Amino acid sequence: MPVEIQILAFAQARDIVGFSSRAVPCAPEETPRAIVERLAPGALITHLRVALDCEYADWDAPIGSAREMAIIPPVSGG
Amino acid sequence: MPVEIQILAFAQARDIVGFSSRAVPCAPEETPRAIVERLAPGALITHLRVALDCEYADWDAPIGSAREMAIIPPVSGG
Amino acid sequence: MKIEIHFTGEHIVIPPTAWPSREIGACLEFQGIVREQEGESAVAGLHYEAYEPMARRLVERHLHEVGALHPCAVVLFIHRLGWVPVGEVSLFIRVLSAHRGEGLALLAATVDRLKQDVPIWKRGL
Amino acid sequence: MKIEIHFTGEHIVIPPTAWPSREIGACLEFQGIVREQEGESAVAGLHYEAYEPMARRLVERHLHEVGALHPCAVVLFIHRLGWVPVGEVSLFIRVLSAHRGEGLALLAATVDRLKQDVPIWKRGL
Repeated sequence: MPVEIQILAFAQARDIVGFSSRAVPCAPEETPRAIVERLAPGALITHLRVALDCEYADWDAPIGSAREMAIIPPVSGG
Repeated sequence: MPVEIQILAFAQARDIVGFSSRAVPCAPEETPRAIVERLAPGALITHLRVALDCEYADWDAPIGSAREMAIIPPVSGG
Repeated sequence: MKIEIHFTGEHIVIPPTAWPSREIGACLEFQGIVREQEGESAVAGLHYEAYEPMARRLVERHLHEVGALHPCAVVLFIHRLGWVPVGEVSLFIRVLSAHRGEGLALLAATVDRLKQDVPIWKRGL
Repeated sequence: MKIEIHFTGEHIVIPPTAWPSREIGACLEFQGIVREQEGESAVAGLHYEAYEPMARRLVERHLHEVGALHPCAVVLFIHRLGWVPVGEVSLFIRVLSAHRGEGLALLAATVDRLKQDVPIWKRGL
């Protein structure tokens, strides 16, 4: 049963996937990698991390009940 | 040829030698240990350091041309 | 440990110091300032962007973890976002503790971890 | 490295910050505060005494030595002397540097060495 989840892309990740925010119906068993591939075919995510509901997650584990997925390039705060 | 040198004692060292400042004629070949023993016979200097002209010195080396000798208990600044 | 975390789009205004108890012996403050030379090139400033709810959560978790090793009384963390010109402060951290050792250790570890995984990004402009 | 060292019998007044160049990336400040619990007993304050010319000379030497390992741009060192009540600042150190690592290292090493051999003494009252 797909539910709508919010996909966010920050900093350089925006250029890689081509959007900063999208609401997308996803099935709980879909993985972040599959979702990105569906939204931005061929996008190179090698240097990016993914977070589900504000926690770092695995690109290849199902998103389960997460409602927000963030695509996170290397950080550089401070 | 003795010259007058200034002897300073700080913090607990004052209680040990019984003065805070004295001008005392000393010979260049005298050692700090001998000078203190002369001014305060029996004073227990085990935990004290000595400085000559603002540099830490040896209790048993001659004072040479120093003009100021300071008796320095364990420090506790900050 | 009392923790305060702020993200702000405005100039960082450093709050006046006050000690919460008579057992505070050390106040450590860090200001990170935008430099002209950023890597290879000269910049006029940096633009900061954050994934704020996650950044807040991670900074708070780091502070609790590091604070368990180096107990401190109070931590104030302020990160500026948006455009920050050269010479202005992008990050302010204040740590109050009984002894300087804990405060220094917490401060150092906090900035290190900030640079590892807290979702904040800068780009030179 | 620009070094300023002050000993004062008055309240420490922390000078406003200013960066000497556009390459300053970190400002670290340490305030040492008199605590009520000093070792075994509660005190109303501490009395500080220094052998000032020697203390100044050693602090300056330490800063040069430590600064050779951890290059910084500016160090301001202020130590209060005489009576300092609980809750007031006895020691203030500010370090400006390009990067936080050097500033943190210089600050930590400076306070450590202060406690080793700089002729300043406190007693609780």
